[in-house]
Amino acid sequence: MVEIKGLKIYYKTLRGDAKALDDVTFTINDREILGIAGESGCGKSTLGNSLILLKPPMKYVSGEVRLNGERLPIDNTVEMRKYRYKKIYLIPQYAMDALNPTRKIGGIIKDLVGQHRVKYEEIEGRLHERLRMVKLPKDILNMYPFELSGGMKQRLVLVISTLLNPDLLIADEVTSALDVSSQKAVSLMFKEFRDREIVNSIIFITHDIAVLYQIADRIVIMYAGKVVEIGPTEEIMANPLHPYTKALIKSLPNAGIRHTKEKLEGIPGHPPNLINPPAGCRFRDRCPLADENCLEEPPLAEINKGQYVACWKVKDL
Amino acid sequence: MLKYLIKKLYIYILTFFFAVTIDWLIPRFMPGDPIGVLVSRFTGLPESAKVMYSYLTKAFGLQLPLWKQYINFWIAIFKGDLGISIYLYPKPVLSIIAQSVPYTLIVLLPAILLSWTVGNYIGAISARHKSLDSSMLPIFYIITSIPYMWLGILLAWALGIVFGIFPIAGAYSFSMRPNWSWQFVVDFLKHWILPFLSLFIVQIGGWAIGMRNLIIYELEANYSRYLEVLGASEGLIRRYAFKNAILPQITGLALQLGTIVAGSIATEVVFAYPGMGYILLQGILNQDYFLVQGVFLFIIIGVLLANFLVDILYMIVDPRIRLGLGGENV
Amino acid sequence: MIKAKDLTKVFNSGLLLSKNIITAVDEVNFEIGRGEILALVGESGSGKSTIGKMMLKLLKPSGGQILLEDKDIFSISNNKEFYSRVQGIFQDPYSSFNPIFKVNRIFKLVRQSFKKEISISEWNDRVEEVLKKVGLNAGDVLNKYIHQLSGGQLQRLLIARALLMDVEVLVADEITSMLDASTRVDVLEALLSLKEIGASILFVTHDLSQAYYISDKIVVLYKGSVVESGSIEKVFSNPMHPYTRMLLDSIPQLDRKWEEDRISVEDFDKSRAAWKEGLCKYIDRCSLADVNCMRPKLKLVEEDHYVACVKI
Amino acid sequence: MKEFIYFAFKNTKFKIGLAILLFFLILAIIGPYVSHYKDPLEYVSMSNLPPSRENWLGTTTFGQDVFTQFVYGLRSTFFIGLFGGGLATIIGLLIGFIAGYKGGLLDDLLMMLTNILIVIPTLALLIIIAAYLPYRGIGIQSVIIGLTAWPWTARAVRAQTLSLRSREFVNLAKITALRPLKIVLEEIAPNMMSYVVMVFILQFAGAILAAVGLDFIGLGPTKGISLGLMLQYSTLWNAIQLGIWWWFIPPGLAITMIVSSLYFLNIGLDEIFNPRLREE
Repeated sequence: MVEIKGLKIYYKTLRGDAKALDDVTFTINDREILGIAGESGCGKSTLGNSLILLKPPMKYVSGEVRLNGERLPIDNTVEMRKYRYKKIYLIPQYAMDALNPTRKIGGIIKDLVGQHRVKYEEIEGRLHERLRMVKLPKDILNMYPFELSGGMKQRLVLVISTLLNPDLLIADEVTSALDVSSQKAVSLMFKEFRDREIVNSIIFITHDIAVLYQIADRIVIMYAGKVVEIGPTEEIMANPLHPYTKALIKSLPNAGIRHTKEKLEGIPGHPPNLINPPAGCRFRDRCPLADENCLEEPPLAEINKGQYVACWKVKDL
Repeated sequence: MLKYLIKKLYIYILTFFFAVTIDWLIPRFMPGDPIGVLVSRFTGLPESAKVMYSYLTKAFGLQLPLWKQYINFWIAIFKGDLGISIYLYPKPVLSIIAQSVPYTLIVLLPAILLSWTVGNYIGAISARHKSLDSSMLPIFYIITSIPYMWLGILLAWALGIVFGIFPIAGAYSFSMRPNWSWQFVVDFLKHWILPFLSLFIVQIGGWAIGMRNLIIYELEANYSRYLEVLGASEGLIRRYAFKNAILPQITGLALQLGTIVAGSIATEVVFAYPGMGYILLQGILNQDYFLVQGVFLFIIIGVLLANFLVDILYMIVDPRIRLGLGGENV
Repeated sequence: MIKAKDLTKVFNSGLLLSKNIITAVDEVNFEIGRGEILALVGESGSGKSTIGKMMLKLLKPSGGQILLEDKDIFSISNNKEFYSRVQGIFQDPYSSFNPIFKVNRIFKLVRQSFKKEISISEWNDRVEEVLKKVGLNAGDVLNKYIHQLSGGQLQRLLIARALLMDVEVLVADEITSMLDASTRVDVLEALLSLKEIGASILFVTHDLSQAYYISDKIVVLYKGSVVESGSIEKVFSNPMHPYTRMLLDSIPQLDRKWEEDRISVEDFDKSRAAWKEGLCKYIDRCSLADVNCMRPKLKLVEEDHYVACVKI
Repeated sequence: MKEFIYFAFKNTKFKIGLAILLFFLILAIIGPYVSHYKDPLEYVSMSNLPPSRENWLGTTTFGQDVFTQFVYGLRSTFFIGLFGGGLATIIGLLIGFIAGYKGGLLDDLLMMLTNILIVIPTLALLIIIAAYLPYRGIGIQSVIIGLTAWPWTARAVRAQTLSLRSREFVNLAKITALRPLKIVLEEIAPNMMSYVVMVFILQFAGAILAAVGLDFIGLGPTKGISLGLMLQYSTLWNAIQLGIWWWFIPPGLAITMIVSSLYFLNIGLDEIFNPRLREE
């Protein structure tokens, strides 16, 4: 169970601080896959990375993160080391070259595990079993990373990252660089790892809502550093509440639409500059329903059971 | 893997061929009559100049057609007959050079290997944190900008003359005859220390800068960040980065050999150390063309051999090459 | 109207001494009529971008031909004439503009190369008009540097450029893969406006949903060869080739969930062993495959629908 | 350009480098007018005099004024750096551009030539060429240095051109039917301007060091004076043993300061042009 309260992380840039993550609050329950979706620049990757490795140019401002009730010292990188790879894991976007090219895969795993005073023999059995699960041959251990294809590396990183059965696994844009077939294979493997209780809860970050529809239990929609809507996957897809979520879903051709039959609509304009974001609701100047009371920041209110939305207009619908 | 070796060998043979051709070409196509220029500088009597003139034309075989000369030239090289030295008449050039090569190697090899290891180590340390880096980097840059011979002069003057600790000329004091007695060895080392020191210090800067930049590049690579995210210690990450950063430094060693050898020539001249450089200086000062030509060939062969050895070492160390998959980035 | 006839491209990655040949494109045939969009679909390494580059004469084919109105494009020596009729848009918008100039330089260059006869003022009006067509207004786009604009705006500028030249053929090489979902739609709409003026468009993509949304015909590529092609309605409604079927299954739909059993992942061992001459390239991942799956030829299975598989 | 100036004067390494370089440049220009004597080789007073009001840097064993030799030597050093370095940069640029842009067999051949010239120690090559030139002035010395120092530039420029050539805007230029020469000059070259300047600075420093190397082993200019020649004469005539430090310290120090100022300029420029580094 992970609680995030009022988390604020800014990016130091030459022209001032970009408010990448501005007062984000939500919880991740046990044995749950929470999807985080949003366009580029909405702060989802900042959220993912800050929970595990908060390094410059990221700057911790405020907020609290609790893992099973225990406060995580995310602002103190040294302190956090105790939690990394034991409690919290990250599967990075750059999984393709996440492994040291000049060292055998078995050697890398031995070093990594050794860092946490776990002897290789102890987890060897589990390692072989996990490799079989992701359809990777055992003799991959004495091969070098550069000999593997993209899809295989992705699955290998999944195995390595989850070797010590983490509490919270953060997957940051894991599928975006993959081909369609391996995208499906890898996404379903995440689900299998959660079902087999190898991993407790997963934060799955991606810009592709369709993938979240397939594997996530609940979805958090983010826009310009703020959470605009949270809800169970079925609910969000069936009747999205926030205008941004509606527009986002309407712009996806994934439900087999032809331009002859039904026109897709994009969202005019582009996300605001996060160095000095507009006051009130940040979707204001792109939102069809915006009016003057949108100048005031809408709180994230719970409309019906488990569904939160940050928009004044939703109550009237 | 074999493909990599063949390709390398292919280039070295071509380079050797190219170098020897230049060596043959220059005297024959330079403006003016090479023999005339040589003889005119020879301060002997007029008749001896004529004798020299006929001897040299025969030695050069200038009367033969060009391509014949070219082939003779190659045959001579393989037979090891590099002609007779004018400066140390009638000693053959080959024996003079053979005598001087050990002296050069005694100074050059330890200087290169030690400065390479120490330079890389210091470079790795200086990349550790910002404060150390910003203070040590300017020093490295100043060291690399010092011309090879000037550092030798400074050391000779400071340690040799002002403090008088070390002798500054020759390989051993004149009163000694080379033998394995303890006394001779100590004397030899005292003469050896200054040329070695100057060559050693002047190269450290280059390696340190190279390693510092490479380590910072590796530390920013994705695999380092991934290790950090998996809670690996600072030590492990830096060990991986160092192992990957050292590889290009090996190829760097091969590429830098040419400049280092050139530097050692100047250093030997400062300390009158009887290596190839000193011989070369005498050859130039006395217009002893055959000697200069011979030293040039030896330097080329030495550098090519060293390059090839370094390439083999690189192939063994870098798995990407050994398994023939990665493109070599030399 | 543009046609590819037994188009082949072979890359030699070995150096002077050793030769190892990679067949990136292997005897591909397709045809795009006027005002028609053909989707060239395949995973990375299927050769779809190579075909795109060959159509723009940026790469010379090793075999076969590309015919523009039945004339081999490599026989048209005058570049100005060829490029006034055939144009292209590339994947990375930020890399398609020279960073040190303002974005409207691309329009100036087009006028200098192709439409010298039009006066500057008239040309600016035309620029303004096409920008409106692609949903951009000149005010906030012209006289800007590329880092001041979004990926979607940059791609639409390039489409406007093609509209300005009223091209006959446009190669759109993965133009939406770097864009967010919302701006992607505007780019697809802008592409449709090009279709209305009668251009033949080759839409190269790995995203089948986008292909289904805007194209009329589809060609599915696997390791350089065509496995299935034909009208998009027919291929999507009743896919025959196992690879196409697997691709369609993998699309994360918004209305139905993935079937969990049919995870077809490149089987590590077989792929290395099976790579022998003459066998079907899809043998290492194909569920129907057996030893004598010889190299298939495209054959008509129904009107306007071809499949290359021995089993069907 | 305005932004460049702003960042340039915030970068300490750039400022230090520029200051040292300008100091020696001004010294080289006004030196000969300020010094009491006009001809650096002329006998002026007693030999081996230490620095005094009369001879600011003392005199040599031949009674020549060291300060006059020093400033004339500075001039020839800058001359060689400029022309030798310049020539090497130009040749390197040409070969790098052609190899990088054209690719294919031409690229392989040019790279073969470059690899050969990199392996051969340039000084050995210079020795052979210089040893056989009857008359050696600074001009000829710059030419032979320029002709042998270009391989490093060629490799660097080729890598840069290759990376730029693969950028889509070059393809866009090609399909706008621009002629190859126009593409190289208008699309690729401007993007490399900052890179070319940095490469020239390194060649400038390399040429100075090569010239000093040549002068020191007796292959320097047969007429006139250079800092390398000063070092050679001082060593040849046992200035070290006699402790005449004012004869060999200033030339060596000047070369070291000039070359390190060039290196500082180079790192400074690299930080200015490379936005990522600017962030710190």
